[in-house]
Amino acid sequence: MSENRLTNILVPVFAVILGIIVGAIVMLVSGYDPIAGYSALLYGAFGDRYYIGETIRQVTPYILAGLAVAFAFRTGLFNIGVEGQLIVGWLAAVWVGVAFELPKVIHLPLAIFAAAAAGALWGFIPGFLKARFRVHEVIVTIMMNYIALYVSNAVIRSVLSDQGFKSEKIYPSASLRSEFLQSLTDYSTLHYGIIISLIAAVVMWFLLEKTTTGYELRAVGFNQHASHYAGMNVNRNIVLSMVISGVFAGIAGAMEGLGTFENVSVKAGFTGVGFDGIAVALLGGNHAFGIILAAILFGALKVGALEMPSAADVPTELVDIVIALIIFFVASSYLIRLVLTRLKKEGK
Amino acid sequence: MLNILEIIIPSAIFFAAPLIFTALGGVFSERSGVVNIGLEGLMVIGAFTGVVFNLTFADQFGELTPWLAIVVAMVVASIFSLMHAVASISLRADQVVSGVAINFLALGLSLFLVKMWYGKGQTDQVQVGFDKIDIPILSKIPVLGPILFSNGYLPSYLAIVLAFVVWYVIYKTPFGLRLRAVGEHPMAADTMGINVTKMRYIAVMLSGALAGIGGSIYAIIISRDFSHATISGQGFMALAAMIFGKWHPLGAMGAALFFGFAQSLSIVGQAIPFLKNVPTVYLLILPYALTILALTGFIGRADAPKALGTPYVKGKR
Amino acid sequence: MEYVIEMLNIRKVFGSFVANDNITLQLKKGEIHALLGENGAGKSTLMNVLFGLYQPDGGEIRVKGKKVNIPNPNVANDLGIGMVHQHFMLVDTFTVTENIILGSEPTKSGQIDIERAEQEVRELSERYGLAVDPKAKIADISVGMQQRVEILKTLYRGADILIFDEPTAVLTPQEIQELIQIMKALVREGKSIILITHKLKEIMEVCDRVTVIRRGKGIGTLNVSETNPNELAALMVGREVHFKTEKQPPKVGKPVLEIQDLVVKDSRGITVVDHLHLTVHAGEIVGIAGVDGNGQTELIEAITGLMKSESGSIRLNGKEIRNLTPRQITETGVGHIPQDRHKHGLVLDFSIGENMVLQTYYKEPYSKRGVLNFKAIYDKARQLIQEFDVRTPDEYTKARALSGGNQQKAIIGREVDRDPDLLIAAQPTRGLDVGAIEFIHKRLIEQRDRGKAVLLVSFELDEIMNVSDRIAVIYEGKIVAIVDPKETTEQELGLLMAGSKRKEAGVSS
Amino acid sequence: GCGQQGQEEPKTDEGKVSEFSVAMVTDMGGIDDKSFNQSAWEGLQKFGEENGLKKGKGGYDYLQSKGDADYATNLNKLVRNDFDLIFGIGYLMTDAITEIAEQKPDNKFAIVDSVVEKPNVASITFKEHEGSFLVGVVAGLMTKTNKIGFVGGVELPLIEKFESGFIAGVKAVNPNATVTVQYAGAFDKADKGKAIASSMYASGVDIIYHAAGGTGNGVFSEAIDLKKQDPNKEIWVIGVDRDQYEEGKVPGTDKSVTLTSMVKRVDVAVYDLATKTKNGNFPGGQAVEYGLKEDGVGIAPTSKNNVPEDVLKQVDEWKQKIINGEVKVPTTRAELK
Ligand SMILES: Nc1ncnc2c1ncn2[C@@H]1O[C@H](COP(=O)(O)OP(=O)(O)OP(=O)(O)O)[C@@H](O)[C@H]1O
Ligand SMILES: Nc1ncnc2c1ncn2[C@@H]1O[C@H](COP(=O)(O)OP(=O)(O)OP(=O)(O)O)[C@@H](O)[C@H]1O
Ligand SMILES: [Mg+2]
Ligand SMILES: [Mg+2]
Repeated sequence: MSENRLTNILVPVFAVILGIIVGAIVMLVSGYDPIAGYSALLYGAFGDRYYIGETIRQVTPYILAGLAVAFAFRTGLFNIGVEGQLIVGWLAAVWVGVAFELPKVIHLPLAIFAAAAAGALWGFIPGFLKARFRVHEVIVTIMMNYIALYVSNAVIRSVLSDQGFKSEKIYPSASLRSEFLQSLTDYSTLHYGIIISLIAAVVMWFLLEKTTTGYELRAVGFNQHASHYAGMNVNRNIVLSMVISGVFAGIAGAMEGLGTFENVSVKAGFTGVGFDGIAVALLGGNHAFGIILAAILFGALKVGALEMPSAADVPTELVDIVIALIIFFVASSYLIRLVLTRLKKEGK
Repeated sequence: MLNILEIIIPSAIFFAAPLIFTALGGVFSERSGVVNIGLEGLMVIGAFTGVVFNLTFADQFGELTPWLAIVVAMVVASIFSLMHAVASISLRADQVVSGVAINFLALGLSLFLVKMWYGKGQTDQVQVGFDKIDIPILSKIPVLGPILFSNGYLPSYLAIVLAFVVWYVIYKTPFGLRLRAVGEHPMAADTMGINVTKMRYIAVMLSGALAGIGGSIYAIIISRDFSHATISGQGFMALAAMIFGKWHPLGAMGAALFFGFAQSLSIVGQAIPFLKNVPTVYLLILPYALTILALTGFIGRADAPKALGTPYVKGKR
Repeated sequence: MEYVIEMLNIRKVFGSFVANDNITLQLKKGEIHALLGENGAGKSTLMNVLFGLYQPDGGEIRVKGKKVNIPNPNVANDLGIGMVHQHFMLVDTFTVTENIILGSEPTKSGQIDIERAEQEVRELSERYGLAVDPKAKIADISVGMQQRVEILKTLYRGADILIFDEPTAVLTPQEIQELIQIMKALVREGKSIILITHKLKEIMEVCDRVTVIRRGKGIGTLNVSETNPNELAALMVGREVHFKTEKQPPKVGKPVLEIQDLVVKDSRGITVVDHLHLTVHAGEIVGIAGVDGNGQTELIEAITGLMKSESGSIRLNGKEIRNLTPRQITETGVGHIPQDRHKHGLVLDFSIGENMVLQTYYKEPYSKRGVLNFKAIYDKARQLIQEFDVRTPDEYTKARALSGGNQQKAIIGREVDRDPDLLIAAQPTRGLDVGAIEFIHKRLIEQRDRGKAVLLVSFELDEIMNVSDRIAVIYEGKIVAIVDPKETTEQELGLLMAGSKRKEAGVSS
Repeated sequence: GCGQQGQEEPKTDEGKVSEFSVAMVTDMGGIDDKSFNQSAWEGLQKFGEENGLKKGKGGYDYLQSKGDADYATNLNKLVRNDFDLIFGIGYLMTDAITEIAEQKPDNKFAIVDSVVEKPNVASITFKEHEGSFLVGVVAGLMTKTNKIGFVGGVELPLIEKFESGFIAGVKAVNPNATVTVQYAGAFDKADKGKAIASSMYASGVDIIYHAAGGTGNGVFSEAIDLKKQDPNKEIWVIGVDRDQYEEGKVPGTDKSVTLTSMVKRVDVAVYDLATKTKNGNFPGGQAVEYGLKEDGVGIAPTSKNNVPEDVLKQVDEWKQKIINGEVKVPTTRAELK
């Protein structure tokens, strides 16, 4: 039992190590200096307080996107629509942020709530279609991503601006930014969102593992038929699962809208955060705590990568390769497990 | 009205062609029981290879270059798809996740190489592309000729022909029967002496090959260079077309043509008086909304291959 | 004596688990040879070794005296070995012919020659009296038919050694008789057969010799003519087995379940339960006998709220429960052991503990204000594991890891523990060995003796006859007769199930 | 290893305190977008080479952004690497520059294509409408069908300047010509550009002016394909930002479908500003506008390949009128009317 748990922890660790090693090989083969590359990466992620601030800022939406993917996953659903839910959450948060001027204690929670509601709505649709018509959520969520992108762009142009490409800046009363955090990190874009995402991780863990709702959601995720036999409302649980997943994703969007950018602009393409959330969830073993660690890793990789071109002449895309490899190795954990068992046997 | 069709239909076909190729690839892979959400990434590899080959060898091969580029893109993408095959068939990885990894890796790797080889974010422009053609004889048919058979690209028509070929292969040949059996009930196929692993490897590599073609013709005909934005969602559209088409080659082709039509309408639509006052956003989301509607409405019960997404482990009960 | 197959000292190990421990089995030409053993004894494993699906870790296989190596089913086919698997190996969406030719398709210029194939299948089917439509889709034909397709698959490949792995478990009595005729016809044509079955009666009826294995070890081979069911059962389990479950006469009380004029339509709008009447009293077991597909499943699903019914009334202790939700019905006092334990009975990826509260998790003490109380849950699980003899390392083990019999015991424990007034048991012993069957029958009778009503649905006439206090025969969605098990015979039941009206004896309901 | 690196950093910089260093942040287009990013980098390179600077820290350098979130981080990175002047290329950088300029009042910034009113920011904008007017004149004079097209990337005030100036130019010389305007909604969707061009050419348009970045590649690709299919077809594309003559080359011939290009000399502006700053004349808080007069916009020299002498002459006349202020070019649709 505990040996099994150890393997579960070792697999992602090995995957990360393997990913980094193969990344180094790629650099070597392409004529770059892997040591310089990785040093630059490390420096760019944790080198001083500014970079640490930026890394935490990047980790914030990653945690939430990871939670969103994982929550659905744990309940038997694959939410590829985190990206779209994040976009509408972002839009809704900024909308509330620019539309009213209210005391902070009301305004900020209201903006976050709006984001959560928008994400929930965007999750509700695929959930409902799955429950009602048995349409596969993967396809619907992919489609919903594009709809989110275009609708959000249209709203930004016609409602939040006068045919412009971005909204006004949100009122400070809706902002997650703070002088304190910025001075602490030498004017990084760090904001209070990290606290929200850590709370969200605890919420997800508690909800899923400790409550009857979580019990139902997991049961339905594993076996709809048995859950139906046991008197659970399967359809309601499918919808609920997607809605909650959408709430996490929508709040991730609020982090961008109320913290990092303080506005919302027309997007030419996806932010990528939602898709990275899949990687985060996977590496984190779909567990709240694992997700936090995975988000820190990927956040550091993403932010640190920006230092690589100038400091070591290595293209930032190297980091995308490393991330892809890590996902790959986690997904192929069978191989790692096989090696681990082999090693264990020989050790005996 | 006819004039409008002459504008919309050819552009619908040209938008659809890369989707058709890729969706047919998806049909092979998923019919064998392997989910292939990595079609997007395989298209990226195809686009990248096609463009790079074209740029590098245009001087040697002249007019033949784009055709050779397609072939090379096909080969490279199918080799790349081996990663998905190894992970999801031999290493029993979650197929969706492995596909996501393929997508990340394809984009990361090809942009990395572009930066390394060209020292910038995108390649140069391809000089030798495909020619627009009017199909002899057919384009002379009154009314239909100008709409369907004029102003097109040869690869677009090949895509349509290929759909029929794939249909024949899947429904009329032993290979097709075995492929479908492997996707429906791999253990049954195994007991009949069919090598499930081999069949699935072939199917995934075929999907890589076809997605490679799809990506390369997209890049060579449409964008003419390769950058981060060249393939942005076409692979997912192809996946949707395959599902919309109920995992059937001709269905997939029909769905792809339909998406092409919707996309072409969203662009050309602004020139049509009737659609002029419709905000563009409606036309932009049309293909996606229609796909969702179609999935819920007309074809609510699209039966996926039964063993789709489950790795086959010999002797597992 | 000439053996067509000799499996000598076969050993097969899964990880550290020895599934076959030096088993020897020798098959004579033209005989029907039974392979008998408890669940998990290693029968299927041994046959999969013979068929090339598994590689043995020791021992040797000889075919017609020649030592062979069977690395895959293709080689087995070439050696003339065919296998009808315990779980059918048929592609639902394919036609009969497509399933049969799969892997060795006749072609005409690269294309499958489907006409020729259909012709061949038709001829083969006629020759052995199988009566199979080559163009039918598998999904549309009955289980018995599907099994014939499996047989045809082996014959099409020219097999003369046929392995049947528990072929009768899924068949109705009539179908079993037909299968026995088919097997006899096959033997007459010179084929040899290995038959795996738990049903000792069948062995006695059709087999020449029997090899018994227990826990992976060979116990011995006997001539059927020189043995009897009791001896076989004892050899197999390693102890005495009682076939007739001991029970006292029922103390019948007030009606618990009253069904009147119930009509249920399936998803295609066809009436499957047709103005059905049935009453089950406290303290009795009512067995429903019938051929599969006569409305049993729909009847149970209508009672338990899993399916909506059209009209009529279902009352539990006088309270109307028709078309309430499954939860409302469970709470009114209905317990249900579902037909398909993997699909409906358990969440296989939950721990045993979590499975034990599948219907009660939202109640105290298992949860309070929406928060689960894991201590209470696992305490309960430990108690039930002990009480119902569920063999598992601990209560945190995933249900998936349990054997079928133990999974079934866990389900029964859970349902009985809720103390329902009506316990519905659908095929509660399907696929289980005699030991497990005995345990489960005892538990059902125990419930009856505690004054509960029990509704038992089973395709096994033995089980119906043994356990029930009254037998209701269902045919085309109607209860066509109610008989007393002590006053009827299997033959009579068989006729009733096939739809012939019972005129002579007075039917009391 | 990171701690060490952190300590080494300042040392290497100390050695070069006297040197002037300059860097820029691109948007997602990168330094080879055949548009303003590339042009800006060319200006910076020229400046660097002429002043004997090395590429990299302490000399001249650039950082490419991969997404909106990177703008601020990249700008900050350059600040931390002690570059003396930092350019943000493109209107997308407006917010990021505004914020960082506030936080780092001692650093010098510049932004292209937008105005940031901060004392330590110099803003560079262009009178794109003036240049567009000139290519509009070319189009108005050379159209055979009197149908002309304009393909915009995203409907922004910036692109509206191109559109309005262009239409004004067309109308000035050919009141009968109609200009069909269509926006693709993106700067990087070549497929849309191609489809729009396809429908425009099919409906009789013979000249398309694009102000759509990468989306414009699709316009070129369609024109080239049509030209290859029928070499006698008279269709043209007008390029934007840089001289796009090469982009219009029809394979197998020495012809180009590029009629002319509206060039925007970001390189000149960047070079200018860097030089001024090095010499201690940083125009902080000012918005410098580059128009025809300042040679900041204009038509490409290769125009003579496809545009006849007399048309070019007329273009020159209009150019003078604009410089003199005789003609005022509209910058919005409202002004156009
Ligand atoms: N692939 C496998 N991996 C591990 N253990 C296995 C595997 N296949 C079978 N076993 C185990 O080997 C034992 C023998 O299984 P087998 O299926 O041969 O039993 P059986 O006699 O056919 O039982 P039943 O009557 O239930 O069909 C069982 O305990 C089973 O769990
Ligand atoms: N494919 C498999 N891989 C690993 N272990 C298996 C596999 N199948 C079965 N087992 C293990 O083998 C044991 C016996 O399983 P099986 O279902 O054959 O039980 P059984 O002996 O038939 O029991 P019962 O008599 O209750 O039906 C179980 O502990 C199960 O976990
Ligand atoms: Mg068993
Ligand atoms: Mg068995």
